[in-house]
Amino acid sequence: MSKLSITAGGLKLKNPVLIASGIGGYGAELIPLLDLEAIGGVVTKTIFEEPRPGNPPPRIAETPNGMLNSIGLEGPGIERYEKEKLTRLEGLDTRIVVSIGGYGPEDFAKLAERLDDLDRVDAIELNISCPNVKEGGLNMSTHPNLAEEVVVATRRVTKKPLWAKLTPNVTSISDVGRACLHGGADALSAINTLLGMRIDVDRREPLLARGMGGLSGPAIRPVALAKCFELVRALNCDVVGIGGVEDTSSALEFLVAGCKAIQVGTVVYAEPQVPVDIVAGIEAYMDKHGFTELSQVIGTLKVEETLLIGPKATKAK
Amino acid sequence: MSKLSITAGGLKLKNPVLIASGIGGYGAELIPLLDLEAIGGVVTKTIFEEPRPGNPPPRIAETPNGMLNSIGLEGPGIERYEKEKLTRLEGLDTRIVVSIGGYGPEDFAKLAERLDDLDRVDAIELNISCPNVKEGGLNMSTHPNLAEEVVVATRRVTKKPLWAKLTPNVTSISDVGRACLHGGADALSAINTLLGMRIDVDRREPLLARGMGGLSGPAIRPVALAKCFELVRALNCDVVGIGGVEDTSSALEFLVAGCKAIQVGTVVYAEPQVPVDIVAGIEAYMDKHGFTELSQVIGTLKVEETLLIGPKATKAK
Amino acid sequence: MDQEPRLDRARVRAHEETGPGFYWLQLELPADYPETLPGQYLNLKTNEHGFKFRRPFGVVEFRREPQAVLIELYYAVVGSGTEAMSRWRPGDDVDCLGPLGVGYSVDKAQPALLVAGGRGAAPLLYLYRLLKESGHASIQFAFGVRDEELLFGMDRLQETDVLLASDNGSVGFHGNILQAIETERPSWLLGQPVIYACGPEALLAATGGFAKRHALQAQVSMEGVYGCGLGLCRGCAVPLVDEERFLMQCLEGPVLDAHRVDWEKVPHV
Amino acid sequence: MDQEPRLDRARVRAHEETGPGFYWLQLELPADYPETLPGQYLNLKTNEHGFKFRRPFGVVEFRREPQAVLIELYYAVVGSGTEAMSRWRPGDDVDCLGPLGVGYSVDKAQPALLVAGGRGAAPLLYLYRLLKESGHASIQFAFGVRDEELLFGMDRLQETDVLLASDNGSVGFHGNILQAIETERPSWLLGQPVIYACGPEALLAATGGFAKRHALQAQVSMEGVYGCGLGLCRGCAVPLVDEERFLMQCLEGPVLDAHRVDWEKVPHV
Ligand SMILES: Cc1cc2nc3c(=O)[nH]c(=O)nc-3n(C[C@H](O)[C@H](O)[C@H](O)COP(=O)(O)OP(=O)(O)OC[C@H]3O[C@@H](n4cnc5c(N)ncnc54)[C@H](O)[C@@H]3O)c2cc1C
Ligand SMILES: Cc1cc2nc3c(=O)[nH]c(=O)nc-3n(C[C@H](O)[C@H](O)[C@H](O)COP(=O)(O)OP(=O)(O)OC[C@H]3O[C@@H](n4cnc5c(N)ncnc54)[C@H](O)[C@@H]3O)c2cc1C
Ligand SMILES: Cc1cc2nc3c(=O)[nH]c(=O)nc-3n(C[C@H](O)[C@H](O)[C@H](O)COP(=O)(O)O)c2cc1C
Ligand SMILES: Cc1cc2nc3c(=O)[nH]c(=O)nc-3n(C[C@H](O)[C@H](O)[C@H](O)COP(=O)(O)O)c2cc1C
Ligand code: FES
Ligand code: FES
Repeated sequence: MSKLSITAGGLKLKNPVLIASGIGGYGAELIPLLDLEAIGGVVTKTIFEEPRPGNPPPRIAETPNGMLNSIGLEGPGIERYEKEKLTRLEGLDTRIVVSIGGYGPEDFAKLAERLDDLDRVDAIELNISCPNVKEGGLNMSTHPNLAEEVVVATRRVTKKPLWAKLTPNVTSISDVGRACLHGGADALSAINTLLGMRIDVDRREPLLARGMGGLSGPAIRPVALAKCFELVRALNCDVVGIGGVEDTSSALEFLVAGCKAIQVGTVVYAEPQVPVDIVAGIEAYMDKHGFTELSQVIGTLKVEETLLIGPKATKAK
Repeated sequence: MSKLSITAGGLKLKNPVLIASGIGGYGAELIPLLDLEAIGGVVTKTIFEEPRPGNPPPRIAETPNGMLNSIGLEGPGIERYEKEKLTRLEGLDTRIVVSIGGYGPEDFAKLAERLDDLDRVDAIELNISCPNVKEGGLNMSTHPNLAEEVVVATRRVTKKPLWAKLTPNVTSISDVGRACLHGGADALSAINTLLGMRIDVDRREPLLARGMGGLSGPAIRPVALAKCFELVRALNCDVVGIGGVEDTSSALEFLVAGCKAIQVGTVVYAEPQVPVDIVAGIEAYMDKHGFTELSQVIGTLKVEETLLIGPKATKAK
Repeated sequence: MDQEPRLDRARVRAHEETGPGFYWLQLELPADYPETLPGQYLNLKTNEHGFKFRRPFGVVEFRREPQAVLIELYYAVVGSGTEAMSRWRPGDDVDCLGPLGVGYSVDKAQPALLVAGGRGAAPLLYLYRLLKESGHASIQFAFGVRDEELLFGMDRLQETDVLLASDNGSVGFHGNILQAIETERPSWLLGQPVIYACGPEALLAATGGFAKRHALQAQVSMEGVYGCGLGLCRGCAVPLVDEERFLMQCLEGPVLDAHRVDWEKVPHV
Repeated sequence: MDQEPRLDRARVRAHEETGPGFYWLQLELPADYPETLPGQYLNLKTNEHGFKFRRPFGVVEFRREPQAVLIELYYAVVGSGTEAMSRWRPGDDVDCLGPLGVGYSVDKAQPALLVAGGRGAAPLLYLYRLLKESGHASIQFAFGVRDEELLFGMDRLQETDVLLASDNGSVGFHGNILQAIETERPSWLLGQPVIYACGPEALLAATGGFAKRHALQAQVSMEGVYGCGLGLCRGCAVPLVDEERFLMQCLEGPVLDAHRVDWEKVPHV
């Protein structure tokens, strides 16, 4: 057993470095660029039951140390996903976490039930940052109750590890996280993108066809880290850290803050090797500090309780 | 009357460019570095009734295209502010907006009443991102009711323009904004900093003594712009745009989105001349596009209503 | 795309400003670098620190030497990325992802009409050389620029094949290059030439209309903002006529059949 | 601070790597540049695009020429900002905010004991020259490094005045420079010398204790992360003994009376 191995949200990983959902397509597309077996796993792009064409262009824009996207959850639907995408990962020695989406709890449950039968699926990530059509389009991950319903519905139909992916665009992420845990989630993945916008001032049009989009990349890392630390402290649960990880040191920030694993997103586009480099970097860090297992790193942040600010600074539990 | 002049939140400005609160001290400190009479005005650092020593160091950290701060609202208190700081701005042909803070509505009212008598004070900005001590430390700007109380209490004691400064760390900024307008605010200033964090992974300590701090700088501009646009659309009110403005084009993003004025913050530290350059840049932009008054720029964003996403995409009016 | 993309350190062998804000760059890559064809591109990292998208550039020349592969680019400084590139010096190593995309697919039986707008001439100069070397029967090169100053690569073309146009009349036909063809070289449109176009989006859209009007085939090299260049981010979506799905131009293009593109819905770059 | 800070474009006149990752930089400033004293610093912009804090560097030499003022710096590459600086070339113009801060205030009546740690020797080399030129009666220079390789500026010092120490014993006393003084030059502590120190925070804190033990005055040049260098951001707060307020080291320092600083609470850089 490698010294980087870790169990995060019920999933045993050879190391704590995964690729975030929506970043590496359905996984196989990354094979020419990076050794998927060298990393802990890949979270595949959120899949819906039906095919979705996605949003009209322009869909992306560069921002200072980040990017905006409004891809609109484009995808081939579960049928073709299963046949054409998942099969290409057969035999690969890396974890596959399948991200699913839907417009209500039933949609999620339907997909989860189907995935429950598939051996290649190691865990399921619930992308609850979608509008609930029944509830008038409310974003499910901004409402603890709606989020919990999704987890409960999927928990009922699968024994696979369930990770609930949270939006940062809320007053209290730990309220939503608590609800998801209560519903039976094994881990919380945080964060999804921040809502953002850019404008072309000469044309006086938004740079994204849909006006706003999701902000990601190193720019948002401080926010992501604060949200993850809030979750760890408030809920004392397994958190998978996501947001602006760009190198070993930024990956370690999340681990030291208490995340059990991390996902690398946007920077993969500029530097596809980063996830593999981070695995090596974490090992070198552990050697330098004389750590022999990853648990000696995770959650070891020294804080002066009396000084700490931030929401839910006191541990529930 | 210059073609850049504009009235924002009841305050007539010679141009729409101000310095954000906490950035340029109490104003006079900036005089060697930039011509304060060339810009619309300065919002002075948030002042409390009593002197505050501020937080222990470290108080700041650099982040990708941004910074974290946890200064802790250090300040000399209103008495010395009035005698030693405000007086140094006497006779200067630029607007002075005084930012005030407190632990409850009464604190704000006390300060506002006092400032109401001072001619040099052109407007008051309410920094409601402080914990309300009476209400168990709840951040006033995350609770519409608490925010409204602060505005109501200050509105009662002053006729000066009142700007309520909003935090972005909420699910719905327009709910808080609406409450402030209802309480009598003339404008909404948005945004204050995002909550963020950095960790020194070798020492395994937060880089700020208090753990978390406020994220500012170009990194947050897309978020700031989305929040401002949300306010403009949802509330159809005067918004003063703040967050990551770094040059003419980023200032114009806020104006085109519908902000009546903008405040420049963090980048002033790296490039003190930026606010003055932006004034010239906006004028050049107007000339290039044949605009003769600033109102021809403000709020002229063309959007396809059917495509738009984001909270409160529909105008409340 | 047949080859798999790879990451290399490319060494700058030569770098020159050939016009105002316009640069010629020669990169040295490993000798086993895969053949890169006209219309394909390299995605270069232009920042040392922090995150930015890579910047795509079409290949202008590809030459195999005993010890290395030489690739040439022409680029214009338009923003921070190309500005940083302009400071590269011979001997610098730069981060190169490539070869990427699908280039022009030559129809040997039909006359070739190359339509270039501004710096869009870059890949067409390479296509021109290959066509010449293959003994292609009919090759015409139409090159429109804003101003004479912005012409480049003319030494790579045979004068008799070239038609010039400029927006300000400083060189050649006064007007756009498609009008120039219709007005000055109508004969070029006989014999069902295939159009190979590259240039600003407005020219490509116009080329689409032009090809339709004259019932010609047209391959256009799209410009767009690329998040990845690998088909991963799904950012470079091109709207198509008669199809609900979007096509990822970075992977299935950048060269596309002009008739498949829904030009009304193509975003401005 | 008497002078007002100003913004200038400084021209790089010379730039050399004098040791591994260690650079000597000569900047040319306008002839009317205000006198800049030992301990004062310049705040340089190291990025062309995007936002970063400026980086502060202590002045090592200040010379007035007929047409210009020459300022020299020594710096170590430790992160992205200094890495970018290391690529500056003679002729480049760089964005310089200065002169900033309050430097050493020399006590002419007392012997001077200069205590340098690593690259902290930089401002003390300048102080040493001024003291020599002013005919100061007693000047000693104690210089501690991690390894011999990291010594610099030795040609600016007279050998007889210098005591060396290294953490690894590669040069001079094996151990830290304060121990070296106590062990090898106890005589230097007679006559109530004033300590002028610059170096890593740990050395400064130790110097504070050392000065207390020996009942000496000590002026130390603080290191800290500066958001602005102008007293504006209130980021560089130094905790003081016996005072509730914090002192802004960028404005009231960087050189401070070691006895005023609450070393327990000084953050690590
Ligand atoms: C397949 C392809 C081949 C290209 N070949 C060439 C070439 O041979 N020579 C050349 O000079 N240019 C070429 N371009 C355009 C070139 O990529 C852009 O000019 C460059 O990316 C601008 O970067 P910047 O940082 O200087 O500009 P900025 O304006 O700062 O760039 C900001 C963002 O906009 C994008 N962008 C800006 N302008 C364009 C544009 N016109 N097209 C695409 N993206 C843009 C950038 O990639 C980046 O994401 C090509 C583009 C594509 C898609
Ligand atoms: C008054 C003063 C004078 C200085 N004089 C010199 C000098 O003459 N020669 C020299 O080599 N260095 C000097 N330093 C330290 C120098 O400023 C830092 O090494 C430099 O800012 C590091 O920048 P970076 O981007 O390479 O490192 P990074 O680690 O990338 O910097 C990240 C952040 O940390 C800060 N930082 C990192 N290390 C230090 C440090 N040791 N001290 C202060 N801030 C730091 C940076 O300013 C920045 O905010 C001085 C510092 C101060 C405060
Ligand atoms: C182009 C793009 C597409 C994305 N698609 C998805 C998605 O399908 N499902 C999802 O849960 N998150 C998606 N995300 C969000 C990322 O998984 C991640 O949460 C976010 O980008 C923050 O991480 P980063 O800063 O490392 O990119 C996407 C992000 C980007 C940039
Ligand atoms: C060092 C620092 C101190 C600040 N102090 C205050 C303050 O006292 N009152 C306040 O309302 N905002 C304060 N702010 C927030 C700014 O006014 C502004 O809202 C925020 O920085 C976003 O703008 P920017 O990205 O342009 O910096 C401070 C910001 C910084 C960086
Ligand atoms: S640029 Fe990422 S899919 Fe085309
Ligand atoms: S660095 Fe900003 S106050 Fe000192």
